[in-house]
Amino acid sequence: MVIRPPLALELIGITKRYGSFTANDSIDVRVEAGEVHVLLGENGAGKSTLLNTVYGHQRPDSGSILVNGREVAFASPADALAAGIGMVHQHFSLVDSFTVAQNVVLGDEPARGGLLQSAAAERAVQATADRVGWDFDVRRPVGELAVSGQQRVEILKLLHRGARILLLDEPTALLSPTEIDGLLETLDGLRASGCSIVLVTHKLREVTAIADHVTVIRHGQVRQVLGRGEFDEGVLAAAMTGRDRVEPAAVGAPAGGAVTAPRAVAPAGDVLLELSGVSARSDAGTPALQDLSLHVRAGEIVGLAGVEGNGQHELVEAIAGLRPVQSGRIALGGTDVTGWSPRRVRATGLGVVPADRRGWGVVPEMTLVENLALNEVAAGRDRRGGVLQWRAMRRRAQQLVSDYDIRPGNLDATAGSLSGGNMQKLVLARELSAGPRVVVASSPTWGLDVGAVEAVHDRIRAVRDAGTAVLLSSLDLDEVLALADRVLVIYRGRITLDVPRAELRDDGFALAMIGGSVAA
Amino acid sequence: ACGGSSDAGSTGSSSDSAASSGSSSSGEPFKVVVLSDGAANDQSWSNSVADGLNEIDPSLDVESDFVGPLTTADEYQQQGSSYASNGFDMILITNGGQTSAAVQIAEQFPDVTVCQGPISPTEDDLASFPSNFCAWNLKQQDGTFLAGVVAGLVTQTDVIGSVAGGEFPAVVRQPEGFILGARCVNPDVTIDIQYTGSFSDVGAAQAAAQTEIAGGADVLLSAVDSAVRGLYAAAEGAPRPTFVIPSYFDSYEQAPETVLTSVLYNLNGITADLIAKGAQGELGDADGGDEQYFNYDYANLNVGELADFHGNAAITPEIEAKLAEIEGKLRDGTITVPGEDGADMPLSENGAGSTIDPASIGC
Amino acid sequence: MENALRARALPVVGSVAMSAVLVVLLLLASGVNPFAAISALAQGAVGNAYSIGQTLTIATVLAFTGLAACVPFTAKLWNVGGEGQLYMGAVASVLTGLSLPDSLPSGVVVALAVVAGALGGAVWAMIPGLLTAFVGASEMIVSLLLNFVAITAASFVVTTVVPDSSGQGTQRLPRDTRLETIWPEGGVNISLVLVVLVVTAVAVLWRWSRFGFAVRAVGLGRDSARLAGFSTRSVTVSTFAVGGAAAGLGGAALVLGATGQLTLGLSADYGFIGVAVALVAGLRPLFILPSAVLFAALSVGSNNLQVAVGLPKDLGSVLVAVLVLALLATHVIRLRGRAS
Amino acid sequence: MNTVVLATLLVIAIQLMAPVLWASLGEIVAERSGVLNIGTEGCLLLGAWASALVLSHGQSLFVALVAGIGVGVLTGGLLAVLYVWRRVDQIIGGIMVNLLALGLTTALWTLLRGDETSGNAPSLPIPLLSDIPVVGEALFDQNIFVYASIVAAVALFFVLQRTRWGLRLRAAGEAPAALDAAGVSVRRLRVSGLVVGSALAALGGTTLVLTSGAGSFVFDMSAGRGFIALGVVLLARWNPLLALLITAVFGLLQALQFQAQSIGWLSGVPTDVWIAAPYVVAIIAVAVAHGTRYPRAVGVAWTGH
Ligand SMILES: Nc1ncnc2c1ncn2[C@@H]1O[C@H](COP(=O)(O)OP(=O)(O)OP(=O)(O)O)[C@@H](O)[C@H]1O
Ligand SMILES: Nc1ncnc2c1ncn2[C@@H]1O[C@H](COP(=O)(O)OP(=O)(O)OP(=O)(O)O)[C@@H](O)[C@H]1O
Ligand SMILES: [Mg+2]
Ligand SMILES: [Mg+2]
Repeated sequence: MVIRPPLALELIGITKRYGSFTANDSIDVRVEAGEVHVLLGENGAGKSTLLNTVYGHQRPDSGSILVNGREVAFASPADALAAGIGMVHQHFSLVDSFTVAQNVVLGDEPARGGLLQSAAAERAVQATADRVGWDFDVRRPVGELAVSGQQRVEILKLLHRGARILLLDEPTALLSPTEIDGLLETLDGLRASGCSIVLVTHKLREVTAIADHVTVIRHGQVRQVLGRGEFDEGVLAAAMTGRDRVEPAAVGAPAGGAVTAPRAVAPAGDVLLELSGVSARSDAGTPALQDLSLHVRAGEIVGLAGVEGNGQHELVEAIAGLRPVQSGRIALGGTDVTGWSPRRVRATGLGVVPADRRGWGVVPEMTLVENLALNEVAAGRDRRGGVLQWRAMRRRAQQLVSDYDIRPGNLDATAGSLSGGNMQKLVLARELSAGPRVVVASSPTWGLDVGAVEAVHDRIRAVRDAGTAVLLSSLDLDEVLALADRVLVIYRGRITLDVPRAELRDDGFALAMIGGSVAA
Repeated sequence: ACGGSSDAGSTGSSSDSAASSGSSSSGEPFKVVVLSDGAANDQSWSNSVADGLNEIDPSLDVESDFVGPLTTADEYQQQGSSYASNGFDMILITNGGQTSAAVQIAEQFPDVTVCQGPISPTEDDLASFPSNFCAWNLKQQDGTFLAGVVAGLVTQTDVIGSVAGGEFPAVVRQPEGFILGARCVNPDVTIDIQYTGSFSDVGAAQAAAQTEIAGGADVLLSAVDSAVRGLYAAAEGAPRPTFVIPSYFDSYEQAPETVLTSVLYNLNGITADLIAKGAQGELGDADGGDEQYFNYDYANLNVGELADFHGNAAITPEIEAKLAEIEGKLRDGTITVPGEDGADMPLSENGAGSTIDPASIGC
Repeated sequence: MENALRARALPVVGSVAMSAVLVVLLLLASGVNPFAAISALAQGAVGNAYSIGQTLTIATVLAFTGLAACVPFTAKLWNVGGEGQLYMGAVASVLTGLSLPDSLPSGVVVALAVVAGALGGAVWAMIPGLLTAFVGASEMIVSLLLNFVAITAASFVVTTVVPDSSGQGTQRLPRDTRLETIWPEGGVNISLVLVVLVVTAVAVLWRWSRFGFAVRAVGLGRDSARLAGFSTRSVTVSTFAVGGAAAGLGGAALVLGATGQLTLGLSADYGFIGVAVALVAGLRPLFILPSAVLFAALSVGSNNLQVAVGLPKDLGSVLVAVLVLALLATHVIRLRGRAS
Repeated sequence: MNTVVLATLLVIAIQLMAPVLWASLGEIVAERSGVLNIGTEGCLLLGAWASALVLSHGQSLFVALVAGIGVGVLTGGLLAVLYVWRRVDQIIGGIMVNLLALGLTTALWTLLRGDETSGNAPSLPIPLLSDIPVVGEALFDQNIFVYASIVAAVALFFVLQRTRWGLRLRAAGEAPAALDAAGVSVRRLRVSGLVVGSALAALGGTTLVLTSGAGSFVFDMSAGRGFIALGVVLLARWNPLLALLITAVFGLLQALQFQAQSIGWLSGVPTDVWIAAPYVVAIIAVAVAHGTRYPRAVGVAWTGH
């Protein structure tokens, strides 16, 4: 009989309830030492909840956690860290104004009598970075680093604290393809050095690339546990959604792979959205858009690819009239709308699907009726003699809820109570139903699961086919490739690549996104 | 040290203690409440008023209560009506700014006597007051005039100062009387008057006093009520011996080194007198008396008497003699300190005390 | 509606009970019979026609200042300058009343003075409104600091511009140019009717107008509302203007009421208590009326504490504060959409 | 302007600065930890009350100091219960705490005061330096509490930058989630921020009593200093040294008021204009400094540990 080493982390029967809703329902997970263990599941399946429970953010209602074979109970992240478990959250937890070194040592600062030993801290952090082979200026404020750099700081924090079990919640969501590859390499290295990694991701390509084991969770329960060799993308997608088999193509395949073909004939519609020589500043006052020009024609989806933070936000805001433009011209349907208020810009027929649906798309504490009427009321419609026409608003809301299959369709429930996918459907319903001439959509499927992604993509294609000009900005390359008729790359506030989808070459594309010179 | 100490009272009810209707015929005590703008132990205006409650002739069988600090008109109204509804017979308000509130209470409770002051009502005002209302005033300038006499004699620099809170007649008359008194005995004296806008901001009072001291002032009159503490603080840190003259209450104990004397306006005497009048049914024309306005001054009720010097070395026998002489002249009318209204130069006008010729008032 | 009322009212009652327990303990600790104190409080607030009248008079002012807080709060803007806006309304109102020619009918004078009060408060509130909307200043700090400026300005008007003989109040408006008394006990005047109308008007606006929708949308989801086409600038300026106008009306109600003058200490922190009124009302306009009555009763009633049980009347504001803090701490009153 | 006037102006400015500076330092600590403490005015008043109360019962300066700090700590504890544990909205909570402090101090001073009297805390002329003309007296012959406030400003700057607690405090205000993930209790940090902050603000009250109040309490003696401090902190961008500078400027502005009343050509300006001046200047400065953003988490209750 072979004596196996104890599991690095074993979760037995973890149950976590929020009120009457069970987010984790008796979940078992077995993470071996030195493996990458992926947790896979739809939105709201309960993955983050599980990790947060393990990390001591909250206590499970029942179940036990074993670390290296010994049962533990964490009252706070401090306990988890002490037991060698570290976690990187979906949203970074860094202090932007602190240096890399300060961020890394926070919570375990070298100090003498309460006095910080800054030099010692910097040396120690540098040493840890060297050990992993990362090149860091540890005195640099973290706020100045790129997203991938910040991600590394997050991991560095854990390694510095001696964590041997890393919990990573969707670490690749904000990274460019090249950066993702870099991260996977890093994880591979960590695995080789004996660390155990629990990884949450929605991107099946990453799972097949690195996972040793996959635990599939649905509705808070473990549905399947698969070992290397037992899964490919199709199997995983099926396990996740509970359907028989999902074509990976629908999810988005690797660049250059088989995708739903863009329309064969390039549309020859009028130019409905045109930016010429637009420059704008970021909130921090730095140049965000620099002499940027682009156009979108009727019946065309233009995909805007780029790494987070290259001006996508500012671009959408500039088009919507939310951000002052310093120079250049923005035209919608041939009308110069530069410097117009959002209300006037909207009135020319602009629909916007923002990346942050909770913060920018819906008013979470207003009802479905109110949210669906938001644009109309803002435009000054939906009222007669100054009096809001609630009955008409309600009727239309009812119609949209059934058209877009928003569930649960209780018109008086708040938008905030909807799940992510349904919230996005609500935004789409509002923005697309008014028959816009131009739609600007940013990462419309960010954080959504496979099923929801499909629904959103179908809607976007449908308006395109109806003759709307669509500008689709997405961090997810696969999404751009799946939808776009023409692809642009934005880098440091400029368009650095502009090619029809069919002519796209994979290498130049990826290179353009990180600022390489391009020969398309 | 004030008058009004009297014969041992019989505890029985006095037949005429009924200024108001209702509860009084059957040996009920005469109930009076004082509403004031400071606490009963503020060692200042309100303290002095509250002390008056202990000086009421015991034979009158008066039961009294005191409420303070009250600031807004609503508070006076609410307190007043609260007491009035609880069977009190008289409400005495010792805040000059609350005439409207007082008149309102008087109108609401015609059976209750309401007295309010210090105010100097016009003839029209008096005609418009309800019959159960009485107004009172005290001639503060008599007191600050005497303080000025002392200051004019004590000052080594011929500069004196005064720190005041709000800039309205009841306050303005104080420093103006002060400088007039000083000029009465010392023609070379000049004054620096500072208004801080607050009766509670000790920091501002101190800063104002320091400014005056830096300008040479060595005797300071306080017209800032409780913020007088700031004046002590400033005088304690002064480069030369500097004295403060607080008001209303013998404040020697508060700062023995710096308090020269205190101007006592005999508020206790006024309080006791008004209440006694009330208890004897002499207030308000409805009850037989026809007086509605009582103006207290040095001649009629020792208003403005100075507190004991507590052996302060700066007060020489000559100074005491001179002071006594002026007091005599005030009492017999040889000297008349101007009032607040009048054709010539009311003393509640900025600068009046420095421009009126002392000889013209009998100095 | 009925359900909403019940859902709202029940916990309030519960927490009032809880803070009552707290207060009872406090009273016991200071050696006072709590029942005597509480009955004194109740007596003082509603014990007779006169005190009921006073409670209603103060409630009128508090409802106005409550509205002054509530309207901008709904857009998640902190107007803590109700006190100053009240004073500026009072100043404008009194100056207008005094300066209009005698030849005008008194009704017209009163109406113009009331309008001037609203305008005075609104203009004053526009300072933080505009600075926030166009310069990005902190509306909370600006409105807070402006209270002191307003009170000083009012004191200037009292002592220097139109002083009466005491110099501690302005000249008095003639009786026929004050607000009409509708209930002589406690001097309840027509401003009570006015405040009910104004509160109702705001409630109607909230539900039935684009403005109300915009204010709620901006308050509950600023960025989403902006993207949808609502202007946060105009919401900022207009909510401050409306709130300031309400506070200004409160000032007008005070000076055009029984006394007919502006005095140095016009407001007993009504502007600040208005914040509590708005909160206890859960930022729902109609609930402001009962909430204002509650606080008015506490403040008027506490005046009875000294005469009845010998407690300093300043404990009244302690009582108000303890009650509100208890309500907040037990999460009975909760601000919607405050997490960001 | 002659040198006497100038010297007086400086002396007064610095002495008016001290209480506001204490309050500002307290506010800096609270806000750095992520809590907006509108209740500073109340802390100031309570500190003044406690110190004066024990002095009026014949206690020593030291006891008065301890009482001031002690009441500050208690108030901080109360605020911590409200803001950190019960997650009460900070603006409303602060307004209520101010109301509470005003009522409580007024009522309890009347009820509890003793009748001993005392004076200011002593001044401390620093040898040689205090003999420098004009600035010598202003800077080197002041009340010990004035020096203490200046020392405290410098010390706080150092503490925030160089100590473990300072680092964590700043993290609690900027990115509490980061602190939490690092295993440090955000709640505990904020509690410490409120307690220390309230104690510093209360010391402002003690200072007022012992530099200007001749050892006694006066109803509402804080006179809005706590509110000015809120503006100061914003202008100083949470930097104690800048707060020192700005409160000195405010002190100077206020001091000018009294010179103006003495100086002939300015005496025509109504006093009220001078009284309002510091507030107007603060408002203008706050408006002009619009780029200033609060530490990111200020005003947002922490729901985790
Ligand atoms: N914070 C919350 N409090 C209470 N209930 C919630 C909360 N968040 C979500 N829910 C409810 O829990 C249910 C599940 O939400 P979840 O986000 O898991 O949906 P989902 O299955 O991921 O759907 P989708 O694929 O559309 O995102 C929903 O009905 C939602 O209304
Ligand atoms: N604090 C909470 N209160 C109530 N419900 C919650 C809470 N946190 C999470 N939930 C609900 O629990 C469910 C599981 O959420 P969780 O965040 O774990 O999902 P997830 O698998 O991480 O989803 P995603 O892929 O979208 O990140 C969801 O329905 C969510 O709405
Ligand atoms: Mg979801
Ligand atoms: Mg998750």
